[in-house]
Amino acid sequence: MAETMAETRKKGAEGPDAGLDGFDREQLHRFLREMLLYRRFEEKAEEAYAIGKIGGFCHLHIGQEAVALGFIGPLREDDYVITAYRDHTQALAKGVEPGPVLAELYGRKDGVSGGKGGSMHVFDVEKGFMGGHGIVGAQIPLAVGMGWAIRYREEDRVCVCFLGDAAVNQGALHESMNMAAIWELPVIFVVENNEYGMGTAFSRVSAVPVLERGEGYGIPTHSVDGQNILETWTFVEELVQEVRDGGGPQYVEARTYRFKGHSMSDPVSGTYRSKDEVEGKKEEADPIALLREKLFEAELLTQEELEELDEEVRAVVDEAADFADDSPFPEPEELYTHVYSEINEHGRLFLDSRDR
Amino acid sequence: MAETMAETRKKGAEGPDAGLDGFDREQLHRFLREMLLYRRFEEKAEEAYAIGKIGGFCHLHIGQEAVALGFIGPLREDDYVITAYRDHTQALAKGVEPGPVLAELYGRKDGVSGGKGGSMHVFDVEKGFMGGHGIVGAQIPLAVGMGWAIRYREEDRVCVCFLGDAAVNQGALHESMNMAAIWELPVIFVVENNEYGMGTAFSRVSAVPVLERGEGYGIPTHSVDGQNILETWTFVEELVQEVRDGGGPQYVEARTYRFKGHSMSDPVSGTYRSKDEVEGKKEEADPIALLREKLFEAELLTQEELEELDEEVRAVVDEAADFADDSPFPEPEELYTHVYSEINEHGRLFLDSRDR
Amino acid sequence: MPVITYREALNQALAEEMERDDTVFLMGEEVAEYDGAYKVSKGLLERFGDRRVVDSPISELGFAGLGVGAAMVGLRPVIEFMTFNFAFLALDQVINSAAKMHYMSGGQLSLPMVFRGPSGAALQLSAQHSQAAETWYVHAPGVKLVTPGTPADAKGLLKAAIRDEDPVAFMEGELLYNVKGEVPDPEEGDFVIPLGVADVKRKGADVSIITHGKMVHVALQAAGKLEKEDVDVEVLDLRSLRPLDVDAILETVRKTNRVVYLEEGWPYAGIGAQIVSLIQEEAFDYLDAPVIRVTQADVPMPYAKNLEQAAKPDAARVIQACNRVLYRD
Amino acid sequence: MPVITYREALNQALAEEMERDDTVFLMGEEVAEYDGAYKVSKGLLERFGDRRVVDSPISELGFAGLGVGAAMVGLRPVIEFMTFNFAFLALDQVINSAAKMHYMSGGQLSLPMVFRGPSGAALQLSAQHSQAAETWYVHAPGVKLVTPGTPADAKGLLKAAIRDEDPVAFMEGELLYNVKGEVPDPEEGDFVIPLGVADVKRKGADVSIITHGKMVHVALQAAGKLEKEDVDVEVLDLRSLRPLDVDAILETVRKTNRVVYLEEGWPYAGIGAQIVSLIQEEAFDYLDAPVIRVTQADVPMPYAKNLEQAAKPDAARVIQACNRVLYRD
Ligand SMILES: Cc1ncc(C[n+]2csc(CCOP(=O)(O)OP(=O)(O)O)c2C)c(N)n1
Ligand SMILES: Cc1ncc(C[n+]2csc(CCOP(=O)(O)OP(=O)(O)O)c2C)c(N)n1
Ligand SMILES: [Mg+2]
Ligand SMILES: [Mg+2]
Repeated sequence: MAETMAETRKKGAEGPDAGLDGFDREQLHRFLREMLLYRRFEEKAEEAYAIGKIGGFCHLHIGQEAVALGFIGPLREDDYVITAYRDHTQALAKGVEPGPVLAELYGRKDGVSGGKGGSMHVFDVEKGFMGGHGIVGAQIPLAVGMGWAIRYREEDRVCVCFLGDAAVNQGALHESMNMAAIWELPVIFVVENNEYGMGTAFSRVSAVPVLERGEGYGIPTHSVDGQNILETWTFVEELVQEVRDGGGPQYVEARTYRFKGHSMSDPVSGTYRSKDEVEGKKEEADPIALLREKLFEAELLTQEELEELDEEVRAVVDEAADFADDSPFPEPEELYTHVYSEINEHGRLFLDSRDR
Repeated sequence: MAETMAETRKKGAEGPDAGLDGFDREQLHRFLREMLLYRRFEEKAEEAYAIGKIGGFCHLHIGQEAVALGFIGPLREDDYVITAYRDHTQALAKGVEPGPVLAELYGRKDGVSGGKGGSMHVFDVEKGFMGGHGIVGAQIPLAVGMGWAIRYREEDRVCVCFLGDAAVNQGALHESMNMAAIWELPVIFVVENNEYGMGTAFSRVSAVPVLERGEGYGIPTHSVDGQNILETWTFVEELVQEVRDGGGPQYVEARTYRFKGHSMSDPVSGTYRSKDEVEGKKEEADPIALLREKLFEAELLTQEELEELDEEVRAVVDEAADFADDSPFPEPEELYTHVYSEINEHGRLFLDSRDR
Repeated sequence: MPVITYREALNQALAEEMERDDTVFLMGEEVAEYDGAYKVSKGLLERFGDRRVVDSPISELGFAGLGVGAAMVGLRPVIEFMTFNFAFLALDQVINSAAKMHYMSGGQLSLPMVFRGPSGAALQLSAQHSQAAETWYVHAPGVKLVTPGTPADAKGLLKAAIRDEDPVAFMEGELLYNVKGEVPDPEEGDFVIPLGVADVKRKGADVSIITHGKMVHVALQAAGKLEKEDVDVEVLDLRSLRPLDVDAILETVRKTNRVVYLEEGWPYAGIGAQIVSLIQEEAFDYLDAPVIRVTQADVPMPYAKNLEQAAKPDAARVIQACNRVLYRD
Repeated sequence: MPVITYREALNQALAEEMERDDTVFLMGEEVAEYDGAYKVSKGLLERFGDRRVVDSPISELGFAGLGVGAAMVGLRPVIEFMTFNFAFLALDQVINSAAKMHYMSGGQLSLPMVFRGPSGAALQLSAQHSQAAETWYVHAPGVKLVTPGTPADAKGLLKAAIRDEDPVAFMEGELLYNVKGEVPDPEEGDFVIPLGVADVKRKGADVSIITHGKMVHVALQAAGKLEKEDVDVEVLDLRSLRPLDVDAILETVRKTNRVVYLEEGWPYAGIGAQIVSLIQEEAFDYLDAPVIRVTQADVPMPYAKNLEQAAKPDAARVIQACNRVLYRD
């Protein structure tokens, strides 16, 4: 999915029929459809969580869909994406099938990670989606390692590493930016600045804005409106090409906003941000609504088409839900599989003296 | 020692009799004497190490004396200084007695740390010398903690935190700079840039110079010639006052050079830096020689006076050596003291089932 | 006695100690404006202000080190880790700074501070968020380790930990915060439980289950079921792992001669390994059967509900173990 | 057989594996231009170039994580920690990333990599530089742990560790690098020692000293002295702690019925605790005496020469322990 999107853009198209900002009608509809899919998927997850089909922590990406689509859509399938625990829609954007992602959230056998990872640990190595990491900032050195491997093998892939605004305060970013800079690795550090880390406004834990925090490493820094898919996509498309061509590491702030609570167990608003603030953002900065209105205005979308698209993605999500529901729980034996890739011929690896 | 130096500067003095750069003769002689003391002390340590009186790692500060004097001399006794393992001369600069410092290097009972810390862990809390830390970068968050305590108690102390150029690449600096910035703590981060971390040139492990690495936190950055004691002292004197008055954290690069090997077990030069480079630096950038020549030129020092000063400090060092030699090894019981400050009334704290 | 939750007990302990001593402050992620990720610090910001209840950036290594530095100059920091799973990032400051500075400085510096937060598994939090951290904090000397399993113990021990002159790792549990229990009324005076005193949570004669932390409840559950089979189980809660109440351990061994060690964490070099090793060193002749350990399966914690249940130690496994040491199987 | 040093043996192993497999690279502080802080990588930069022998910044968390990331996409990193004392800073990437990703990804990702460097004490390096790190790496499942004590074991096991599909922590020792021993000539073919196989370093009938790493030499020293007193000591070197050669352990226990566990590190939740606990669980009836552990004193390592000597386990203490399990005292 992702890579076709990356390819089909008709650069040539111009004039009134060209569409918008150099994107043709088909592409624009695909953008809308993708973001609607992410939105409906997360709503389904929310629903499933409420009735206990999903357990543990579950972090929704609602409100940040354009960041997932804009930074991942332009990539090739063989490019790498790595992120934190807020990983569902980014997985979808990288082309991971909705069914296996939802099945993972349900902790089922057919989940992408066999039900062992759960919501925070979605992995699909085939698709270049390298997870799903739960320790804030821990994915950053991993991304540098993938960038290192790309350079080591002289490939032209890129690695996109997502991190939250609060993760900027982890030493891991500092060490990673420096290593990426000295070895000129093809890594794009994307700070998804949704203004809060859980319940803490970034402005309370940093003396300077996110963008400025990227200075001091010799890495170019950029900031983009992460709620505007067209701006984001265009920017990323060019940036990725630059990195592919040996441009070295990049640091990008994607300005966005989280419409839901930090995780399913957290309130949408509270002491740390007002209901009005959230409602206001939903009003003015919903990436889907923004694109929709643009398309209406430019008469590139009709109400019927919109409803059709929505029907389509709802069908996809319902199918995914059925897939997840139909998938059994992992076999009990799975408890001891995948702890090690190699069970050595000699000696004992498991010391719990349980029978298995 | 340190604090008197900080106090006695005669700001008033002007004109030809005033001395140099606003320092009077007495003060200039004291500077020379101090740095000579550091030099002779380290030479004694080198000598003692060669004959096995000092064991383990021993990192000499020879060549960097002006940084110790320039950044610590202007402090008050109740200000805090914390540093890494290259800590002997900085301890002396903070007013720690040479005898107990050398006794610590010898691992004797009368060492400042009771012989338990050794060369890398010189502590003298009375004098505000907070150690001597062996994990590269680990002293940085500790300095921020002291800065936090100063603010917490609304005191007007400052905390000077030394780190090496290579320590700049530790995540601890990143997290510490950010915390110091958001809470406006009275901490001065001093990067002693001697150009190498062990055998690695800074330029090989950072894409940008030391000074630039301080950017991105909202903390003022400065660079000073750490081989020029007069420039350094003047700069620090003003900076400390500024911080005392609520100026918040500062990041300072002190440009310097290490004349000896990284530690006693490392070569002075080798694959990582040429003999010529080292010899050249000794020629042109010896902080003691630089001051000496200035004073000769300005006729503020005679050969006799110089020899007198040197005699004086050699005597001090010999005395220190006698003190260390005369000090016994710690009592065997000391093995189990100071593991805990509080031996709880109940339960076992030591699980080695040895008799003690 | 008033019945309150483990969470409220911790909150009381923090409030009382902060009230008593101005050098005590609380720092951690979300502890102030958010009242704590698990609401342990509810209301403390309002009561003590942002000088003493402080939201930190997500910089575990940094703010743990900040706490150590503040303790070096006489403050009494309480550093909250949102969970100990995240504290691997801070371990260097715990092991290399906090645990060693008193010794390295020849006793010049004391570090009266507490590192606290939940440890171990909750429900379906998966591999990175479900680790019992005891071993990493107890192996190196210099730090003390406390693991309360009940509201009363949580309050009494946290107050003792805050007053202790040494760094104390204080491990709680997400699944414990809502547990209710009797805790002496603050009006009746200062309630402090000294470190190093184990507690017999249930008297018994046939077999001893020795445990700590949240597993106390699993042990009592198992004991209850075994009682129906006329097996009289003693449950010894160590409460504090360093200092360790060796006398209480030996006493219950001498009494029942049969022991099961129950812990939430992994077996290899776990707390149980230490206790078993200690028992056989010091009470070898009193053992009528080898001590059996019940632990988490020796695998990372899986997310899937059924696998997670299978991975965790439970009453059934404890009962099985008791039967084995009683040769009832 | 040629006699070479432990250092040369490691160097051979690295060179041979890098020669054999282009995906193997070495990264760490000072490993390239400086030939390694302890010269283990001498000549490798010259031979393999700076693509495969890489000086890292002092960023333990960062370059350990870089190694994990590179392994995620198929390279076989050998990450050198100048010493494991500095790796507390990197432990999060070892425990939360390396040890868990194969599991969390449902087996999609393998992490064939090695974390290596010296562990434990050398001479007068003081508290922060003298820690045996085994427990911190073996407690959580997902990582394997190897601790060679001789040149041959160092070479054969490092080659096996590099070829293993899982993350392996490989612990050496400053005091071992100059130790000499016979190592098969490279010309005679590939010398690999599989993980999980313990080695009887000395056959004996009266008492077993089980140990690992550099303590092997202390054990042999003690055995030599005891021989003069007609005590026939068996020395079992575990060599690899995970996988653990339980059969070999039980065999020596059944043979001598008396065991001393000797380790360099601390006692609380140490390797010895695990082994003792395992022995009594699986060979209880074969023990004629409780197993005694000889460890470092339960204190941070002091700098002073006399105190350091007293803190370390030595032949005298081992002999004393052997006498005790033999009831000879
Ligand atoms: C090292 C670590 N510390 C704390 C946590 C708990 N935690 C999970 S998410 C989070 C906030 C992160 O915020 P941000 O980086 O801005 O990402 P966002 O949730 O906004 O997407 C915290 C504190 C963690 N998982 N890891
Ligand atoms: C965390 C950590 N990593 C590695 C080491 C080993 N080591 C000790 S000093 C040093 C070089 C530090 O260089 P720099 O920070 O520039 O200080 P300098 O020695 O030049 O004063 C290294 C790598 C250590 N002590 N701690
Ligand atoms: Mg955020
Ligand atoms: Mg340097």
